[in-house]
Amino acid sequence: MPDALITVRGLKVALPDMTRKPLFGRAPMAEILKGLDFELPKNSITGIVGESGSGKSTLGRALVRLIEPSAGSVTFDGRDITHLSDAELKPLRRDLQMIFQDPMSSLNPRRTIGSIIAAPLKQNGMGDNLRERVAEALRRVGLPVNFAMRYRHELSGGQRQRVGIARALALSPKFVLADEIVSGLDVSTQAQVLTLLERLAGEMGLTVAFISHDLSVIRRLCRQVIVMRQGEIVEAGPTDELFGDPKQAYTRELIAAIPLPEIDPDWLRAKPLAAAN
Amino acid sequence: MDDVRLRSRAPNARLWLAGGWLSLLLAAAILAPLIAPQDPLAQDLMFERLPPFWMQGSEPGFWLGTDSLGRDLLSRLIFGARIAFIVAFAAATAACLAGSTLGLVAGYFGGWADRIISRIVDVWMAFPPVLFAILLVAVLGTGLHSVIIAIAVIDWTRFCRVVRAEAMVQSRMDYVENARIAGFGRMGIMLREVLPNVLPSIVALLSLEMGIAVIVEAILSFVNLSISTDAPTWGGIIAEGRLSIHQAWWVLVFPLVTLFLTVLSFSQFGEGLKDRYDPVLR
Amino acid sequence: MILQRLLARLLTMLITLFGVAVVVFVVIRVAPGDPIAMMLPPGASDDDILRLRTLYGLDKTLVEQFFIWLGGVARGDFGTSISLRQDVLSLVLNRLPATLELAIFALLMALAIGVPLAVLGARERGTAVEAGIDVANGAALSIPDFLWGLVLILLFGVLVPVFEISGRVSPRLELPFATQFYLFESIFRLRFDLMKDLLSHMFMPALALALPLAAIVSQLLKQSLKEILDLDYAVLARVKGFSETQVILRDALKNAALPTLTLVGVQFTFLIGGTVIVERLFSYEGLGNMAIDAVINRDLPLIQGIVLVFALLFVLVNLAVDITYALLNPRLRHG
Amino acid sequence: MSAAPCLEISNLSATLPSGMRVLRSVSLKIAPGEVHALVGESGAGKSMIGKAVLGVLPTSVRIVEGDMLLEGTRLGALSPKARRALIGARTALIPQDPLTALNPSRRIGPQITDRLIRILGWSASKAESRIRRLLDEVQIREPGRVVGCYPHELSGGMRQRVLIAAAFAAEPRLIVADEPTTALDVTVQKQILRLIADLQREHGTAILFVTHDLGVVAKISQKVSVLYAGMVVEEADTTALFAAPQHPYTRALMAATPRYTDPYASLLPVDAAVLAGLAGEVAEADRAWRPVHA
Repeated sequence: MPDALITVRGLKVALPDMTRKPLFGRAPMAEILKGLDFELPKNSITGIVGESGSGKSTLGRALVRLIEPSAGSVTFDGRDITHLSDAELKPLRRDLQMIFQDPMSSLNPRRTIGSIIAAPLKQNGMGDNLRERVAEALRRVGLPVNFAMRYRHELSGGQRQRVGIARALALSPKFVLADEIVSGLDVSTQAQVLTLLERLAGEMGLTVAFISHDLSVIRRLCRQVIVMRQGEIVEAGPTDELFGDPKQAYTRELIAAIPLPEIDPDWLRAKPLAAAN
Repeated sequence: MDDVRLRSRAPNARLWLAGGWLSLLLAAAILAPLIAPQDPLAQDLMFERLPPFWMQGSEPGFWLGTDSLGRDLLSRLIFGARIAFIVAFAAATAACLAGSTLGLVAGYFGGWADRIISRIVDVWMAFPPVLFAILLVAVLGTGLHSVIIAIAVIDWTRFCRVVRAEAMVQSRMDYVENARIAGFGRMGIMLREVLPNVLPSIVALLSLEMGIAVIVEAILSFVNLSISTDAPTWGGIIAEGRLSIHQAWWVLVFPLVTLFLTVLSFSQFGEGLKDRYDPVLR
Repeated sequence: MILQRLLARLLTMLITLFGVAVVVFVVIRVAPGDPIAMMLPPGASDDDILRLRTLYGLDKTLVEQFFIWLGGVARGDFGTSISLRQDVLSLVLNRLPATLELAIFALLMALAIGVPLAVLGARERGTAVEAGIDVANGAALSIPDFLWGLVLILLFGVLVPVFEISGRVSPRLELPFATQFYLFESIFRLRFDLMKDLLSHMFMPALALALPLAAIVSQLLKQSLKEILDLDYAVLARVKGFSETQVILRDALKNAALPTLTLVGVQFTFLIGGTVIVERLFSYEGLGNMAIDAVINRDLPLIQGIVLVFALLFVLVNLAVDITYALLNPRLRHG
Repeated sequence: MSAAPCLEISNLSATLPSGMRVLRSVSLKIAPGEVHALVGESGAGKSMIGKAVLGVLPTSVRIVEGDMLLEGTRLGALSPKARRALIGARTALIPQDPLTALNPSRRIGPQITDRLIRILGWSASKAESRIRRLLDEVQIREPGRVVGCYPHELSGGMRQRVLIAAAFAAEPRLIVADEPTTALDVTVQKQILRLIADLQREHGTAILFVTHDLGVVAKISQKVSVLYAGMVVEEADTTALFAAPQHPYTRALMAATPRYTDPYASLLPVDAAVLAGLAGEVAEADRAWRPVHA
């Protein structure tokens, strides 16, 4: 695909398995991702979906290079970033941003919201007009400018997640990783945060990897989907195709397991589709 | 209703009470030559074992009575506060700087740094602290410097252990990853994101450690190994009081009460500060 | 798995002990002042001094001295005390039982005070009872054993003199004991008169040592009990019809004990360390009291021996805690 | 339905130490053998109701008004001990998090039989055979092995099955299911929901089913109460509710819940006017309310 922002080839990630650490020496490596190939096309939202243990969060952290892959490659905007050091990554950081699952733990309790949003700006040479930039970032996510003076505990869950978005987007990045950003929120708040992200991604021409366990949300938000299971890609493709005609049994099972908010007396009875082994 | 009120007001009350006592003592220590009614070293066998002012046989000017050498107890306590505070501030600060730095490095960087530092802490923890302190002072020779060095050398591990554990917790927080995403280096993250969150504990420990330093100094002078034999230290007075406990209980009681309040105040002051600067409680 | 952990533990123990030996050796040898000179009468000839120096191995280099000493220790030879002119090992072994009895008695006291308070506080959480326990814990925690010792001397030695404030046993008594474990042996021989006298001497130093530990036990255990009582399995037990006390004793206590145990282990080593000054305070004839004399007399071999024995005690306590932890934790027991 | 309700709650109010109400005059009735869902967002007080019935409210929450009748018995009129005995015999709880709902240091077997033996006075062999049969019913393949396991040796789905078996063991009349599938993956959630529905039908147990997910409500319950800020804003038969939600908040919740079948008609943010209306209702309710024993 010519217009891919991120290209992943044969990506493997192995992390030390501390439960099996022997007396001396290192813990054996457990392969979390077992060789993934895919592209994230420019200016669109790609959903990454999977149940617990699928490795979707590890994949996300490898994409923004918080962890180093053990094999394969990650190419960002034509540049191989698979094994760059922290120092080499630094100039790329403003383009590779992330929104976290738990806004409580991703905001430092001892810093004001303003200082949290300003820090990456200063660090990436955008320290001029700081006050205005912070205000702009807050305005963009629909928060009053005086929130810059507050601390995280003075905000509601939805507001915290807006701050997370504001912080990530303040740098006008090319790529944003959104890791389960609404899984801790109530449905009404969730809807607000998702529409916000959808609108901003469109306006700013962002490429987004949207990690979620919720296929319904992905259906609404994403142009294409990657379905993962136990470190492997089960199925990937444009959202409409994948929902319209799922090729893999596991995908069908995942979709069929979603309880829709409508009366369907047969849903519980429906034979679970045979799991793809 | 009561429950909530208690919780939100108690920290302030203890902060003020503890802070009040410590300020009073600090003022007395600084102004010792001006406010002490007698020369703390002056012996007068005419006035030996005078009781405190409310008792039969007391002498005006000797408010809390005298010891077996006729030295004024109040004056000795006031001058003793000087030594106590010097030791508390100097020793606790030194232990804090060394221990917190090592703890921060071990907890945040992990790996080899952590393994080496933790091993050293293990060795240190295998010494009985009081015996170690006595040994160090015996080796270094008695004197204020030795006491301060001995306490710092022994008690840095207290800071190291606590700071290491907290830094480890902090370094797993998402905002540390957040800072990496923002482009900060390891050192920057340690100082910017981790340290501020560990700081309240360090402050609380520092205050607690000052109380402990006061006690260790008292213990050292109790076994006659602190400054010099007749210097007015609280521990020295206590040692004297322990010997004449049946003849002159006040020689033990007054320094004991002073020490008790001081140690309690240092620990409560630290806890109070920590609560006060906790942004979630504020 | 367990065996592996045990081996790892033993190895780190040895490294720690070696570290302690190195540190104490270095600290002592830096000492100004010549212990030999202290042993001899004034006017002793240079020849005498030299002879004694050779005898105690003080004429060799530091590294040589260290390894000679370490070799001896490995064979159970800790050298000869300079001030008491006796074998260090037998001196230490003679005093160790007194300190052990004191420390263990104090530990039992701390548990006997701390555990019931924790259970009570957890049961009455959120009430004035818990607040009272918190205040008591706070005070007991911030006051060290040395001060508690002095307070107890005043209260129960002078004001209401019900306990002895000095020594280990009344000197007038005839002691039929074969070992130095007086208290243990008095129970064993059913000599309750002696036991009473021993306990009367031991009560206050043990209580002074026990109070801070009791506060820590009660505080930590109460905290983890409260956390567990909010967990679903405790809620479930209540729904099943068990009373609050039953829930605490059946479901919560064992799980709450685990996190408490590790810290109590560390705190118990502090308690053992505290015996040094508390023994001094109560003129209790234990290891700590002897240690302070040894330091004052610059008795190098004796100091080294005592410090090493203390270190050994500390690492053994930690080992015991580790093993207990593993035995209590089903996660470690079964894969 | 003329039978006496299995559970009847009337006018239940509970407060925090600050005096704020977390439950605002809640009333609801559950018929025997009926699944009644309590749905709402965080802070709606839906878990509080279940906990109040079972008598396991956090110590900071105090019931200040109202009655709870379990099969006609007024719970408030009983001594703590009698109440505990009644709750233990007639009700059970399926908790949210299967990870924390089993005691990590005890084997599975005794954890599910202890109520039968200790509280209900069954013989050990009777309790054991009952549990075997129930583990079989919740489709655990090797019940003999599972009862000897420690909780950490089982997967999340397995633990939830064990907890369900334990809940049904003593043939309770009422089960409080507190978000029993929230911590599970969707595929496991479906299996567990089906299991609960099957057992509930076979045993004729009434269930108070607490959830935040309208999808789950639609699949499992016959009746629903929609909660907001400790207030029941709408109560209806489940079919009726999904056919024609009456309260604006219910409609807003439905529109906010994502549906993959209809992505653009779902996930709609809640209108500010709806929230303002709710705030008005809460204020109105509090103005009219005077605690009986202040």
